[in-house]
Amino acid sequence: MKSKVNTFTWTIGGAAGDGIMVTGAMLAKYCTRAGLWTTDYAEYPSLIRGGHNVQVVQVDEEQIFEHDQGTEILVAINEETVRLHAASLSPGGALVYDSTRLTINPAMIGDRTDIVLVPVPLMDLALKNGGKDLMRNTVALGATLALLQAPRKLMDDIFQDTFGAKGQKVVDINVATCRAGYEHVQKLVKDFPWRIVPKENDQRMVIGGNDALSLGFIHGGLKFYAAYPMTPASSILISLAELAPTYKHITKHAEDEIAAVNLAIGASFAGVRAACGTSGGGFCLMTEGLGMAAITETPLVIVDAQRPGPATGLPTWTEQGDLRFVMHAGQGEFPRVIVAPADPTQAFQEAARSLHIAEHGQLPVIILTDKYLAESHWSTPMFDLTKLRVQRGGFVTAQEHGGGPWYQRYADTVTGITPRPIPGQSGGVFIANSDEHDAVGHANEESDNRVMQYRKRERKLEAVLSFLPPRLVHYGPDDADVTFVTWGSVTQSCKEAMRKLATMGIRANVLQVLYLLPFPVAEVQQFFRAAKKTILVENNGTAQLGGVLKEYADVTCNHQLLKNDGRPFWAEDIAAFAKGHM
Amino acid sequence: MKSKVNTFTWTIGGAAGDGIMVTGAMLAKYCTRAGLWTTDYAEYPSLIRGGHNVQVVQVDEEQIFEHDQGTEILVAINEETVRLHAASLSPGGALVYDSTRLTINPAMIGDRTDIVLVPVPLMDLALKNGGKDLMRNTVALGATLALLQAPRKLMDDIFQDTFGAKGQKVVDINVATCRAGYEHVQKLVKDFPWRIVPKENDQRMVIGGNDALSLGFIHGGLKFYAAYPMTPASSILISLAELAPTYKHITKHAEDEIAAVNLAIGASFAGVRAACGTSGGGFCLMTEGLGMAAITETPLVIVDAQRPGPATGLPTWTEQGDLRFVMHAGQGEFPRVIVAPADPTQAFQEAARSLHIAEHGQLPVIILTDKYLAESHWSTPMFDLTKLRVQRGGFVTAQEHGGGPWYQRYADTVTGITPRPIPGQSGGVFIANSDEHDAVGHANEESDNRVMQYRKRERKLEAVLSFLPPRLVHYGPDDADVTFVTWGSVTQSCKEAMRKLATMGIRANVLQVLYLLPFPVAEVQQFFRAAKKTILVENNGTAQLGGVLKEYADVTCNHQLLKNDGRPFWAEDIAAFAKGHM
Amino acid sequence: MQRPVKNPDFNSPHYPTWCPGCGDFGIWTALKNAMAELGWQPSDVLIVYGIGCSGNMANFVRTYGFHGLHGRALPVAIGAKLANKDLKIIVIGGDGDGYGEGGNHFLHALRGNVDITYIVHDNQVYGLTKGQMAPTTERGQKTSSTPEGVIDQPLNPVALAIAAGGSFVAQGFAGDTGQLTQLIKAAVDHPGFAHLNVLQPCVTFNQHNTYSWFYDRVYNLDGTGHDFSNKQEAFARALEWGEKIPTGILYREIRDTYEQDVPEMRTESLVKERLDNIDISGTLKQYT
Amino acid sequence: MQRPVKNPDFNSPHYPTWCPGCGDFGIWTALKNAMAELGWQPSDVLIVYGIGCSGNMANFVRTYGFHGLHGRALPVAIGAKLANKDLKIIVIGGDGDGYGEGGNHFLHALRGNVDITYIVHDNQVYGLTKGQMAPTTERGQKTSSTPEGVIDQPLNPVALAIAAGGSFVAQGFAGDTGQLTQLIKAAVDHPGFAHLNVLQPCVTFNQHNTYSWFYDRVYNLDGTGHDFSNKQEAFARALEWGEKIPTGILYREIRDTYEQDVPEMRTESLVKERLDNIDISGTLKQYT
Ligand SMILES: Cc1ncc(C[n+]2csc(CCOP(=O)(O)OP(=O)(O)O)c2C)c(N)n1
Ligand SMILES: Cc1ncc(C[n+]2csc(CCOP(=O)(O)OP(=O)(O)O)c2C)c(N)n1
Ligand code: SF4
Ligand code: SF4
Ligand SMILES: [Mg+2]
Ligand SMILES: [Mg+2]
Repeated sequence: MKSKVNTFTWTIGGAAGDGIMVTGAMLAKYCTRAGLWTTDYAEYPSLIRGGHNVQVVQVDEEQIFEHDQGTEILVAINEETVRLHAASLSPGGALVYDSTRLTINPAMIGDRTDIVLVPVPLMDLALKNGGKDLMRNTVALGATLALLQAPRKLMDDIFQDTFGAKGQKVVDINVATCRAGYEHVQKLVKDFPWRIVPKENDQRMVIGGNDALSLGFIHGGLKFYAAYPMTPASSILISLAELAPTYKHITKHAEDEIAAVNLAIGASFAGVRAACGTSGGGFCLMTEGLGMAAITETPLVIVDAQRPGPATGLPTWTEQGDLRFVMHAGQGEFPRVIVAPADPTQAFQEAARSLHIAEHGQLPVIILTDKYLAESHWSTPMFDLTKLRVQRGGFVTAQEHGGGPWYQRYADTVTGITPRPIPGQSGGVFIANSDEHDAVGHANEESDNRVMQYRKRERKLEAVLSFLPPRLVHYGPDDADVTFVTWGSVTQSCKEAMRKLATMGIRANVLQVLYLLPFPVAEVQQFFRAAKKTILVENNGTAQLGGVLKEYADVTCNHQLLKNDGRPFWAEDIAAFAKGHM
Repeated sequence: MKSKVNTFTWTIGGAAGDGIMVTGAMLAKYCTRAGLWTTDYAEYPSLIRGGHNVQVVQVDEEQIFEHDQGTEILVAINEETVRLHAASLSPGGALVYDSTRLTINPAMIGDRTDIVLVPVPLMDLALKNGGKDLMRNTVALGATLALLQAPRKLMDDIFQDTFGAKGQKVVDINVATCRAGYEHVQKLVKDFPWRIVPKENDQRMVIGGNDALSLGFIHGGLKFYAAYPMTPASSILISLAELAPTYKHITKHAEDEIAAVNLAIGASFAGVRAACGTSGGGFCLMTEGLGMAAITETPLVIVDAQRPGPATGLPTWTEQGDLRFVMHAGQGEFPRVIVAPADPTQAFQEAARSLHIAEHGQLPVIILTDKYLAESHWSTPMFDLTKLRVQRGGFVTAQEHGGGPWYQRYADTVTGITPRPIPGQSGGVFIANSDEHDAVGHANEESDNRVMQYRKRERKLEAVLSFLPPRLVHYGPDDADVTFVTWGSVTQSCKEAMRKLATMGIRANVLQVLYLLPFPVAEVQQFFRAAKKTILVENNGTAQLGGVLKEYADVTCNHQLLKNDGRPFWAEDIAAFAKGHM
Repeated sequence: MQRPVKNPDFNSPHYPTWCPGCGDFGIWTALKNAMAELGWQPSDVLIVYGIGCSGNMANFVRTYGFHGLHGRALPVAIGAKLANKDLKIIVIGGDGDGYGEGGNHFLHALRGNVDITYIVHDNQVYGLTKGQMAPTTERGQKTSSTPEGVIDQPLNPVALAIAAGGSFVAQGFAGDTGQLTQLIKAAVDHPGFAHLNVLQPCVTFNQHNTYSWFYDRVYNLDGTGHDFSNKQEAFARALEWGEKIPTGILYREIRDTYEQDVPEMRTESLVKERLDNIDISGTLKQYT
Repeated sequence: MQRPVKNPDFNSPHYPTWCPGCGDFGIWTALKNAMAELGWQPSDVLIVYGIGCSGNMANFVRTYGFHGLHGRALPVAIGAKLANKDLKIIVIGGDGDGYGEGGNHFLHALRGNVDITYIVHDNQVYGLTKGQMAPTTERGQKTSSTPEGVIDQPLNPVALAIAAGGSFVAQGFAGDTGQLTQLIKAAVDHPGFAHLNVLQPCVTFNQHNTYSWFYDRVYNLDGTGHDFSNKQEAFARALEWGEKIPTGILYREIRDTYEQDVPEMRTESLVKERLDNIDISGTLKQYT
């Protein structure tokens, strides 16, 4: 049984175009400023209008990783929300609905009598208080805070910080519409059992995977980002474009993904840190470029924000279906690094680090995320900006460069890494060649040269190890009875399941494979030797990590739990599965 | 020690543009008509002119699979050939060279005295007998036949059959230039130990992988082929284009590979058997289309003729670097069939079959070849045209179709395969949708529907098993002391190695994984249980099949022999490796 | 004999999910009207759709349909036409879809002249992905992917189509479904590749090129004495964008369709070919 | 001060492997001449090459080079220019490479107007892959991929470039290295994207568009009174192909380059930016 102070789930539903997403973000910010932890998640179809949108915000005093299936407050902007989600209300929970547009009858709520109906004329109050129709969401926010008996002042500060730049008028309208909802509900409901009691705490952010990743890129010295919009990667382009004037980098919305990857390679070749990003469909078009980055030894970072495939698939949903694809994408054989962050902090750190790895290792790095991580948000401790500061590397100085005529840019070296001049730098020149080439880059088809160059490239994977953090991340107690083995955003669900199991008295822990390539064979084997019972959890249908574990480390998990319907896991389901297999 | 009758290696070398390839083809045809077995192999750089080209023809009384390292006759059109290849001449072998252009000094041939120098004024004789300069190759052919004391008449017949359509004049010039070379050498060398003694035998062809594959497509009912030229796949497009008027299919040289795959999908959707082909770089651009064929359940065959990567790599050389790539190409998870023929007969059969599998299984089939198979030729028994004749399937008849308004083209079925109407057919309509969809093809994002459609697609892989031949092919004795485990064209090298080991008294056999997906797990495991010692042989650097064997079947070979310098294996090296590990 | 069809016969059970007021509604209406006026049955026609708000029309029209990849509708349609030349084929795409991601196919389809109709919803923005720059977005416009304003000069689809060898190039406006219906019919009737660029207000993400913006500018070429057989004149008209924007047929040229010039397509459709009597033994002989 | 450079200073140790008589030799010569006349040092310039006989030039010229993927030279070059606007960048490609595989990049580069020079070896055939149809191959030509003759209407690169918004569109001929040298210099001097289509005889695979075929047809626009600032006139000239084929500058328009309009590029090149003082704490605050 949940505590009723500072622990609840809040859900809002409406049509696409109703603008509900912003509301959840505001509530999450509120709770985070109130010293609590939040996570939120949104579902929406690949339509601009008409489809059903829903957003869930989970709040807790402890750090949480995933939202629950049930909800304590449901805000219904339209009737469909009531029909679809009323059943998920906890006993005693509240249904806040727009009484300007809706009348609730018992059938709509499955004849439930154990919930509180909270009619609020959302639209009326919005319009009356100077807002446009989308401001009904702000009324709902006020209503929510009133239910939770939470101080309004904290919200007003947020309005000030968020809209201050747009002028006092905008702030005032927000404050007024929020207050209208607040006061309306204060009169209506007095003793709602769930409450917010603000706490003192360290400053935290509410941030999503894509924004964290974008900021990681900037912190890591990104100067060039090329992309073609594709859900769920689009917002990286958009955030970076917005921040371009501040941090003086360039974003380029390219004509297609082929251009995007080649643009990034060109910029990187010219000497800046560069990346590109897309989802699986666009990644298909980048695979040839990936190989070119490898053979020309040009640093490159590619983000693949996964969504369910094949083809257009389920554009606005989540899946981990591309692991094997990105591991093997591109003709021929060449080294690459693959990292799959699980949460905003990792997204930030690994994005920053990816630029370092790519530049120093002169090879492609792929950051594998998914819609769940990309577009959900979590209360997150402030990023440590003293870490992962830019250190350039892999360049030849003007002195070392030599007068030419040629520079041996692809000469063999112990590490496989050969320093490169910036094109335009006075001295010997070289050719970056997508053909197999000799030391200065001229096409060369000799057997010995080919083998040398292949080995030089492969060898860099060892050198790169020194730039990597531990490739496995463990969460929870060492001596657990059950271990969840997973990767990417599913780690969040597993961590939440671990929390849930702890309350049932089951000791669980989580093993996240953070770096998929170079695969941490020895570390995995060591971990598996110690683990009592392992459960593989993946958001796909074919257990791709499972196959990799077998192929590389010769280990197999005792059980596996897969899901590939476009939805992230429910921590409850993972916990129940584990319990059922104890 | 080789027998000297009907067993020899012949090598010719010249610059790109010297037109040497045709000569080897003629010699192979000659020997095959003479009742012998041949195989030939060519090396040439990615240049139109100037680079060094070499072609080897191997001849034997028994069926052979690969050429040897040494040669008995070397025809040198230019000096570079002498410098590069004289060392490979067997003691007693002959160096035929163009005395119009070359003078041989001892240094050029490494001071060898154990070889016969055969100066022939190739160019002079060509011009004198009415030919242009490229006809010097025909003079060389005559010289070769004279050395081997082989009847000229058989060659004259070949000229007649090959050039008859171009007019008697062309035939006559060929006959005359060939005779000139013949008579010149007849006077010069009398007792060359290697000889051709024609035998009676079944009719055989000399055919390469690409031509065999193209003919398999035609036999299998191909009506549409789209491609963008890329070595070593280009000649499929060219052969099919040449044969279009005869067999009434269409070939389309598309603007790029993305167009090629989408054109093939469109044609297939419209109801004809369709394919496209490329090498790895172009395959990159087809990967998104691959997934679309899968989700729309449109039959599709793609040929990936591998060459060494990454990127442009070594365009005219050979490698097996794309196995894992084609296994996992495309975002998301979907079923596909992958077949890797080893020789022209398999290329023919599996090309024909691929169209059957794709059409009946309504899924994509990938044919994985490589430059060695695609562009080398082997004496090959006549294809059995009574087998693999077209049987259409997977369509709904006009009666079954129903009047509409909608046809449930994606309704779930036991096998996962749902019959489809040809668009334009009167009756209920449907949408082929790259979005996840419901039974009539409308976009559908529901969880249950997604899972149902995913499973329906995956289930087809089981249904498809009934269309497949045995997925493993064994060669040699059952109770061998050593087994080569391999795939694709390397099978040829392994078979040749097996022949060589037999002469050393070592019993070897070969296991070819013909179908890589669906992977024959049980068959592989059974085979490995019986095998004494296994050696994995792959033409790549990372043992990709080895990884697949481990992942899918949990088996590991005792040893592995890899090569990735762009050259095919030498059977001698494989045999020696095996011997060294006995 | 099948009964005559009307616009609603082409409706699917799903009512469009476009934003109220979206120009896509006008194109949807005109398309169905045109098909009805042409007397087509739903099963006579294949519509190939790209990915975008435009392509979402796949769910709202009842005919055979193929909802392909973003940017790749054209080659699917061309492949289908080459396989079955008797099939009526229309392609629906977006400006991002067709001129951005799919620009290369557009370029080459114009030269190829396969007999299909290509209707592009030119809303000068990426609708479905929520408002990024499209190839036709005007310079200086602020979009989510170009918050500091678009730098590239906009692509002029009709001028490009004329220069690239298009045999039928027309422009319609989603706000004039009457004219648009007639243009679709003319495009369909044209023997060869017909390109119809439709000016389509996106009420959600393009606040610049609105209905009223267009109403102030569009004029019908029909009646102006425009000679659409004159390439120079057509090009001059095509360049008009600003005060005046032409609609109607800009350029038309009757030349062989691709199908007419493929020897293998001269007789019946490939899809009707028998496959049970193939005999390659003649070709095999050449290898002996 | 560096010493003055001459054509041979741009030679690599590898002498070209093109077929004797190939038009690529003329372009190679003109390119080196132009760079020498411009006073460039080999290390001042980046040449980005596509894949083809044309792109093989990567092995024969001494400057910084990037030999990219088939069809993808342009985006690499544009990326490099945006990263380092001080770098002089020339792109060398083939007609298959640039107008076929890479057509979409060409289309959008013209609009974007990044300040680079694009030289296309237009030999109307695929040379390196041995003689298949190119987008510029004339109708009816028999090539290995079209043994029954090309059906598609050939692409007219210069007409297309003008229509797509190119700010500098010129045509040269590999048989006139003098003029070609001057055209390359003019293209390089043009502020913005300069497109130079070079008519290039392929002596091995194109027996139709030979040197003499061109000598009979090409004429220099310079001196004809052609007004290259007039788009209509330029378009009319661009369409000429047959009896007369124009060489010289067809169209030129001075407008902002892409670089000039990117606020982040107004000061120094990105590649010169310091990276050790990045501080995102201000942005982080907005998330609290
Ligand atoms: C390969 C690929 N890249 C990107 C996307 C994402 N995407 C879907 S629709 C769209 C753009 C839509 O714009 P437009 O084509 O103009 O159509 P509209 O929505 O405006 O009608 C994009 C970028 C995709 N589905 N596939
Ligand atoms: C993705 C990809 N597709 C195809 C090829 C094969 N290929 C190499 S060069 C070439 C065409 C060359 O023609 P063009 O660009 O006109 O150059 P040219 O040789 O005539 O100078 C092709 C198709 C490739 N390297 N990569
Ligand atoms: S976003 Fe624009 S194009 Fe898309 S449905 Fe809405 S108004 Fe129409
Ligand atoms: S094939 Fe043609 S383009 Fe290539 S080098 Fe020879 S002549 Fe030149
Ligand atoms: Mg659009
Ligand atoms: Mg060319």
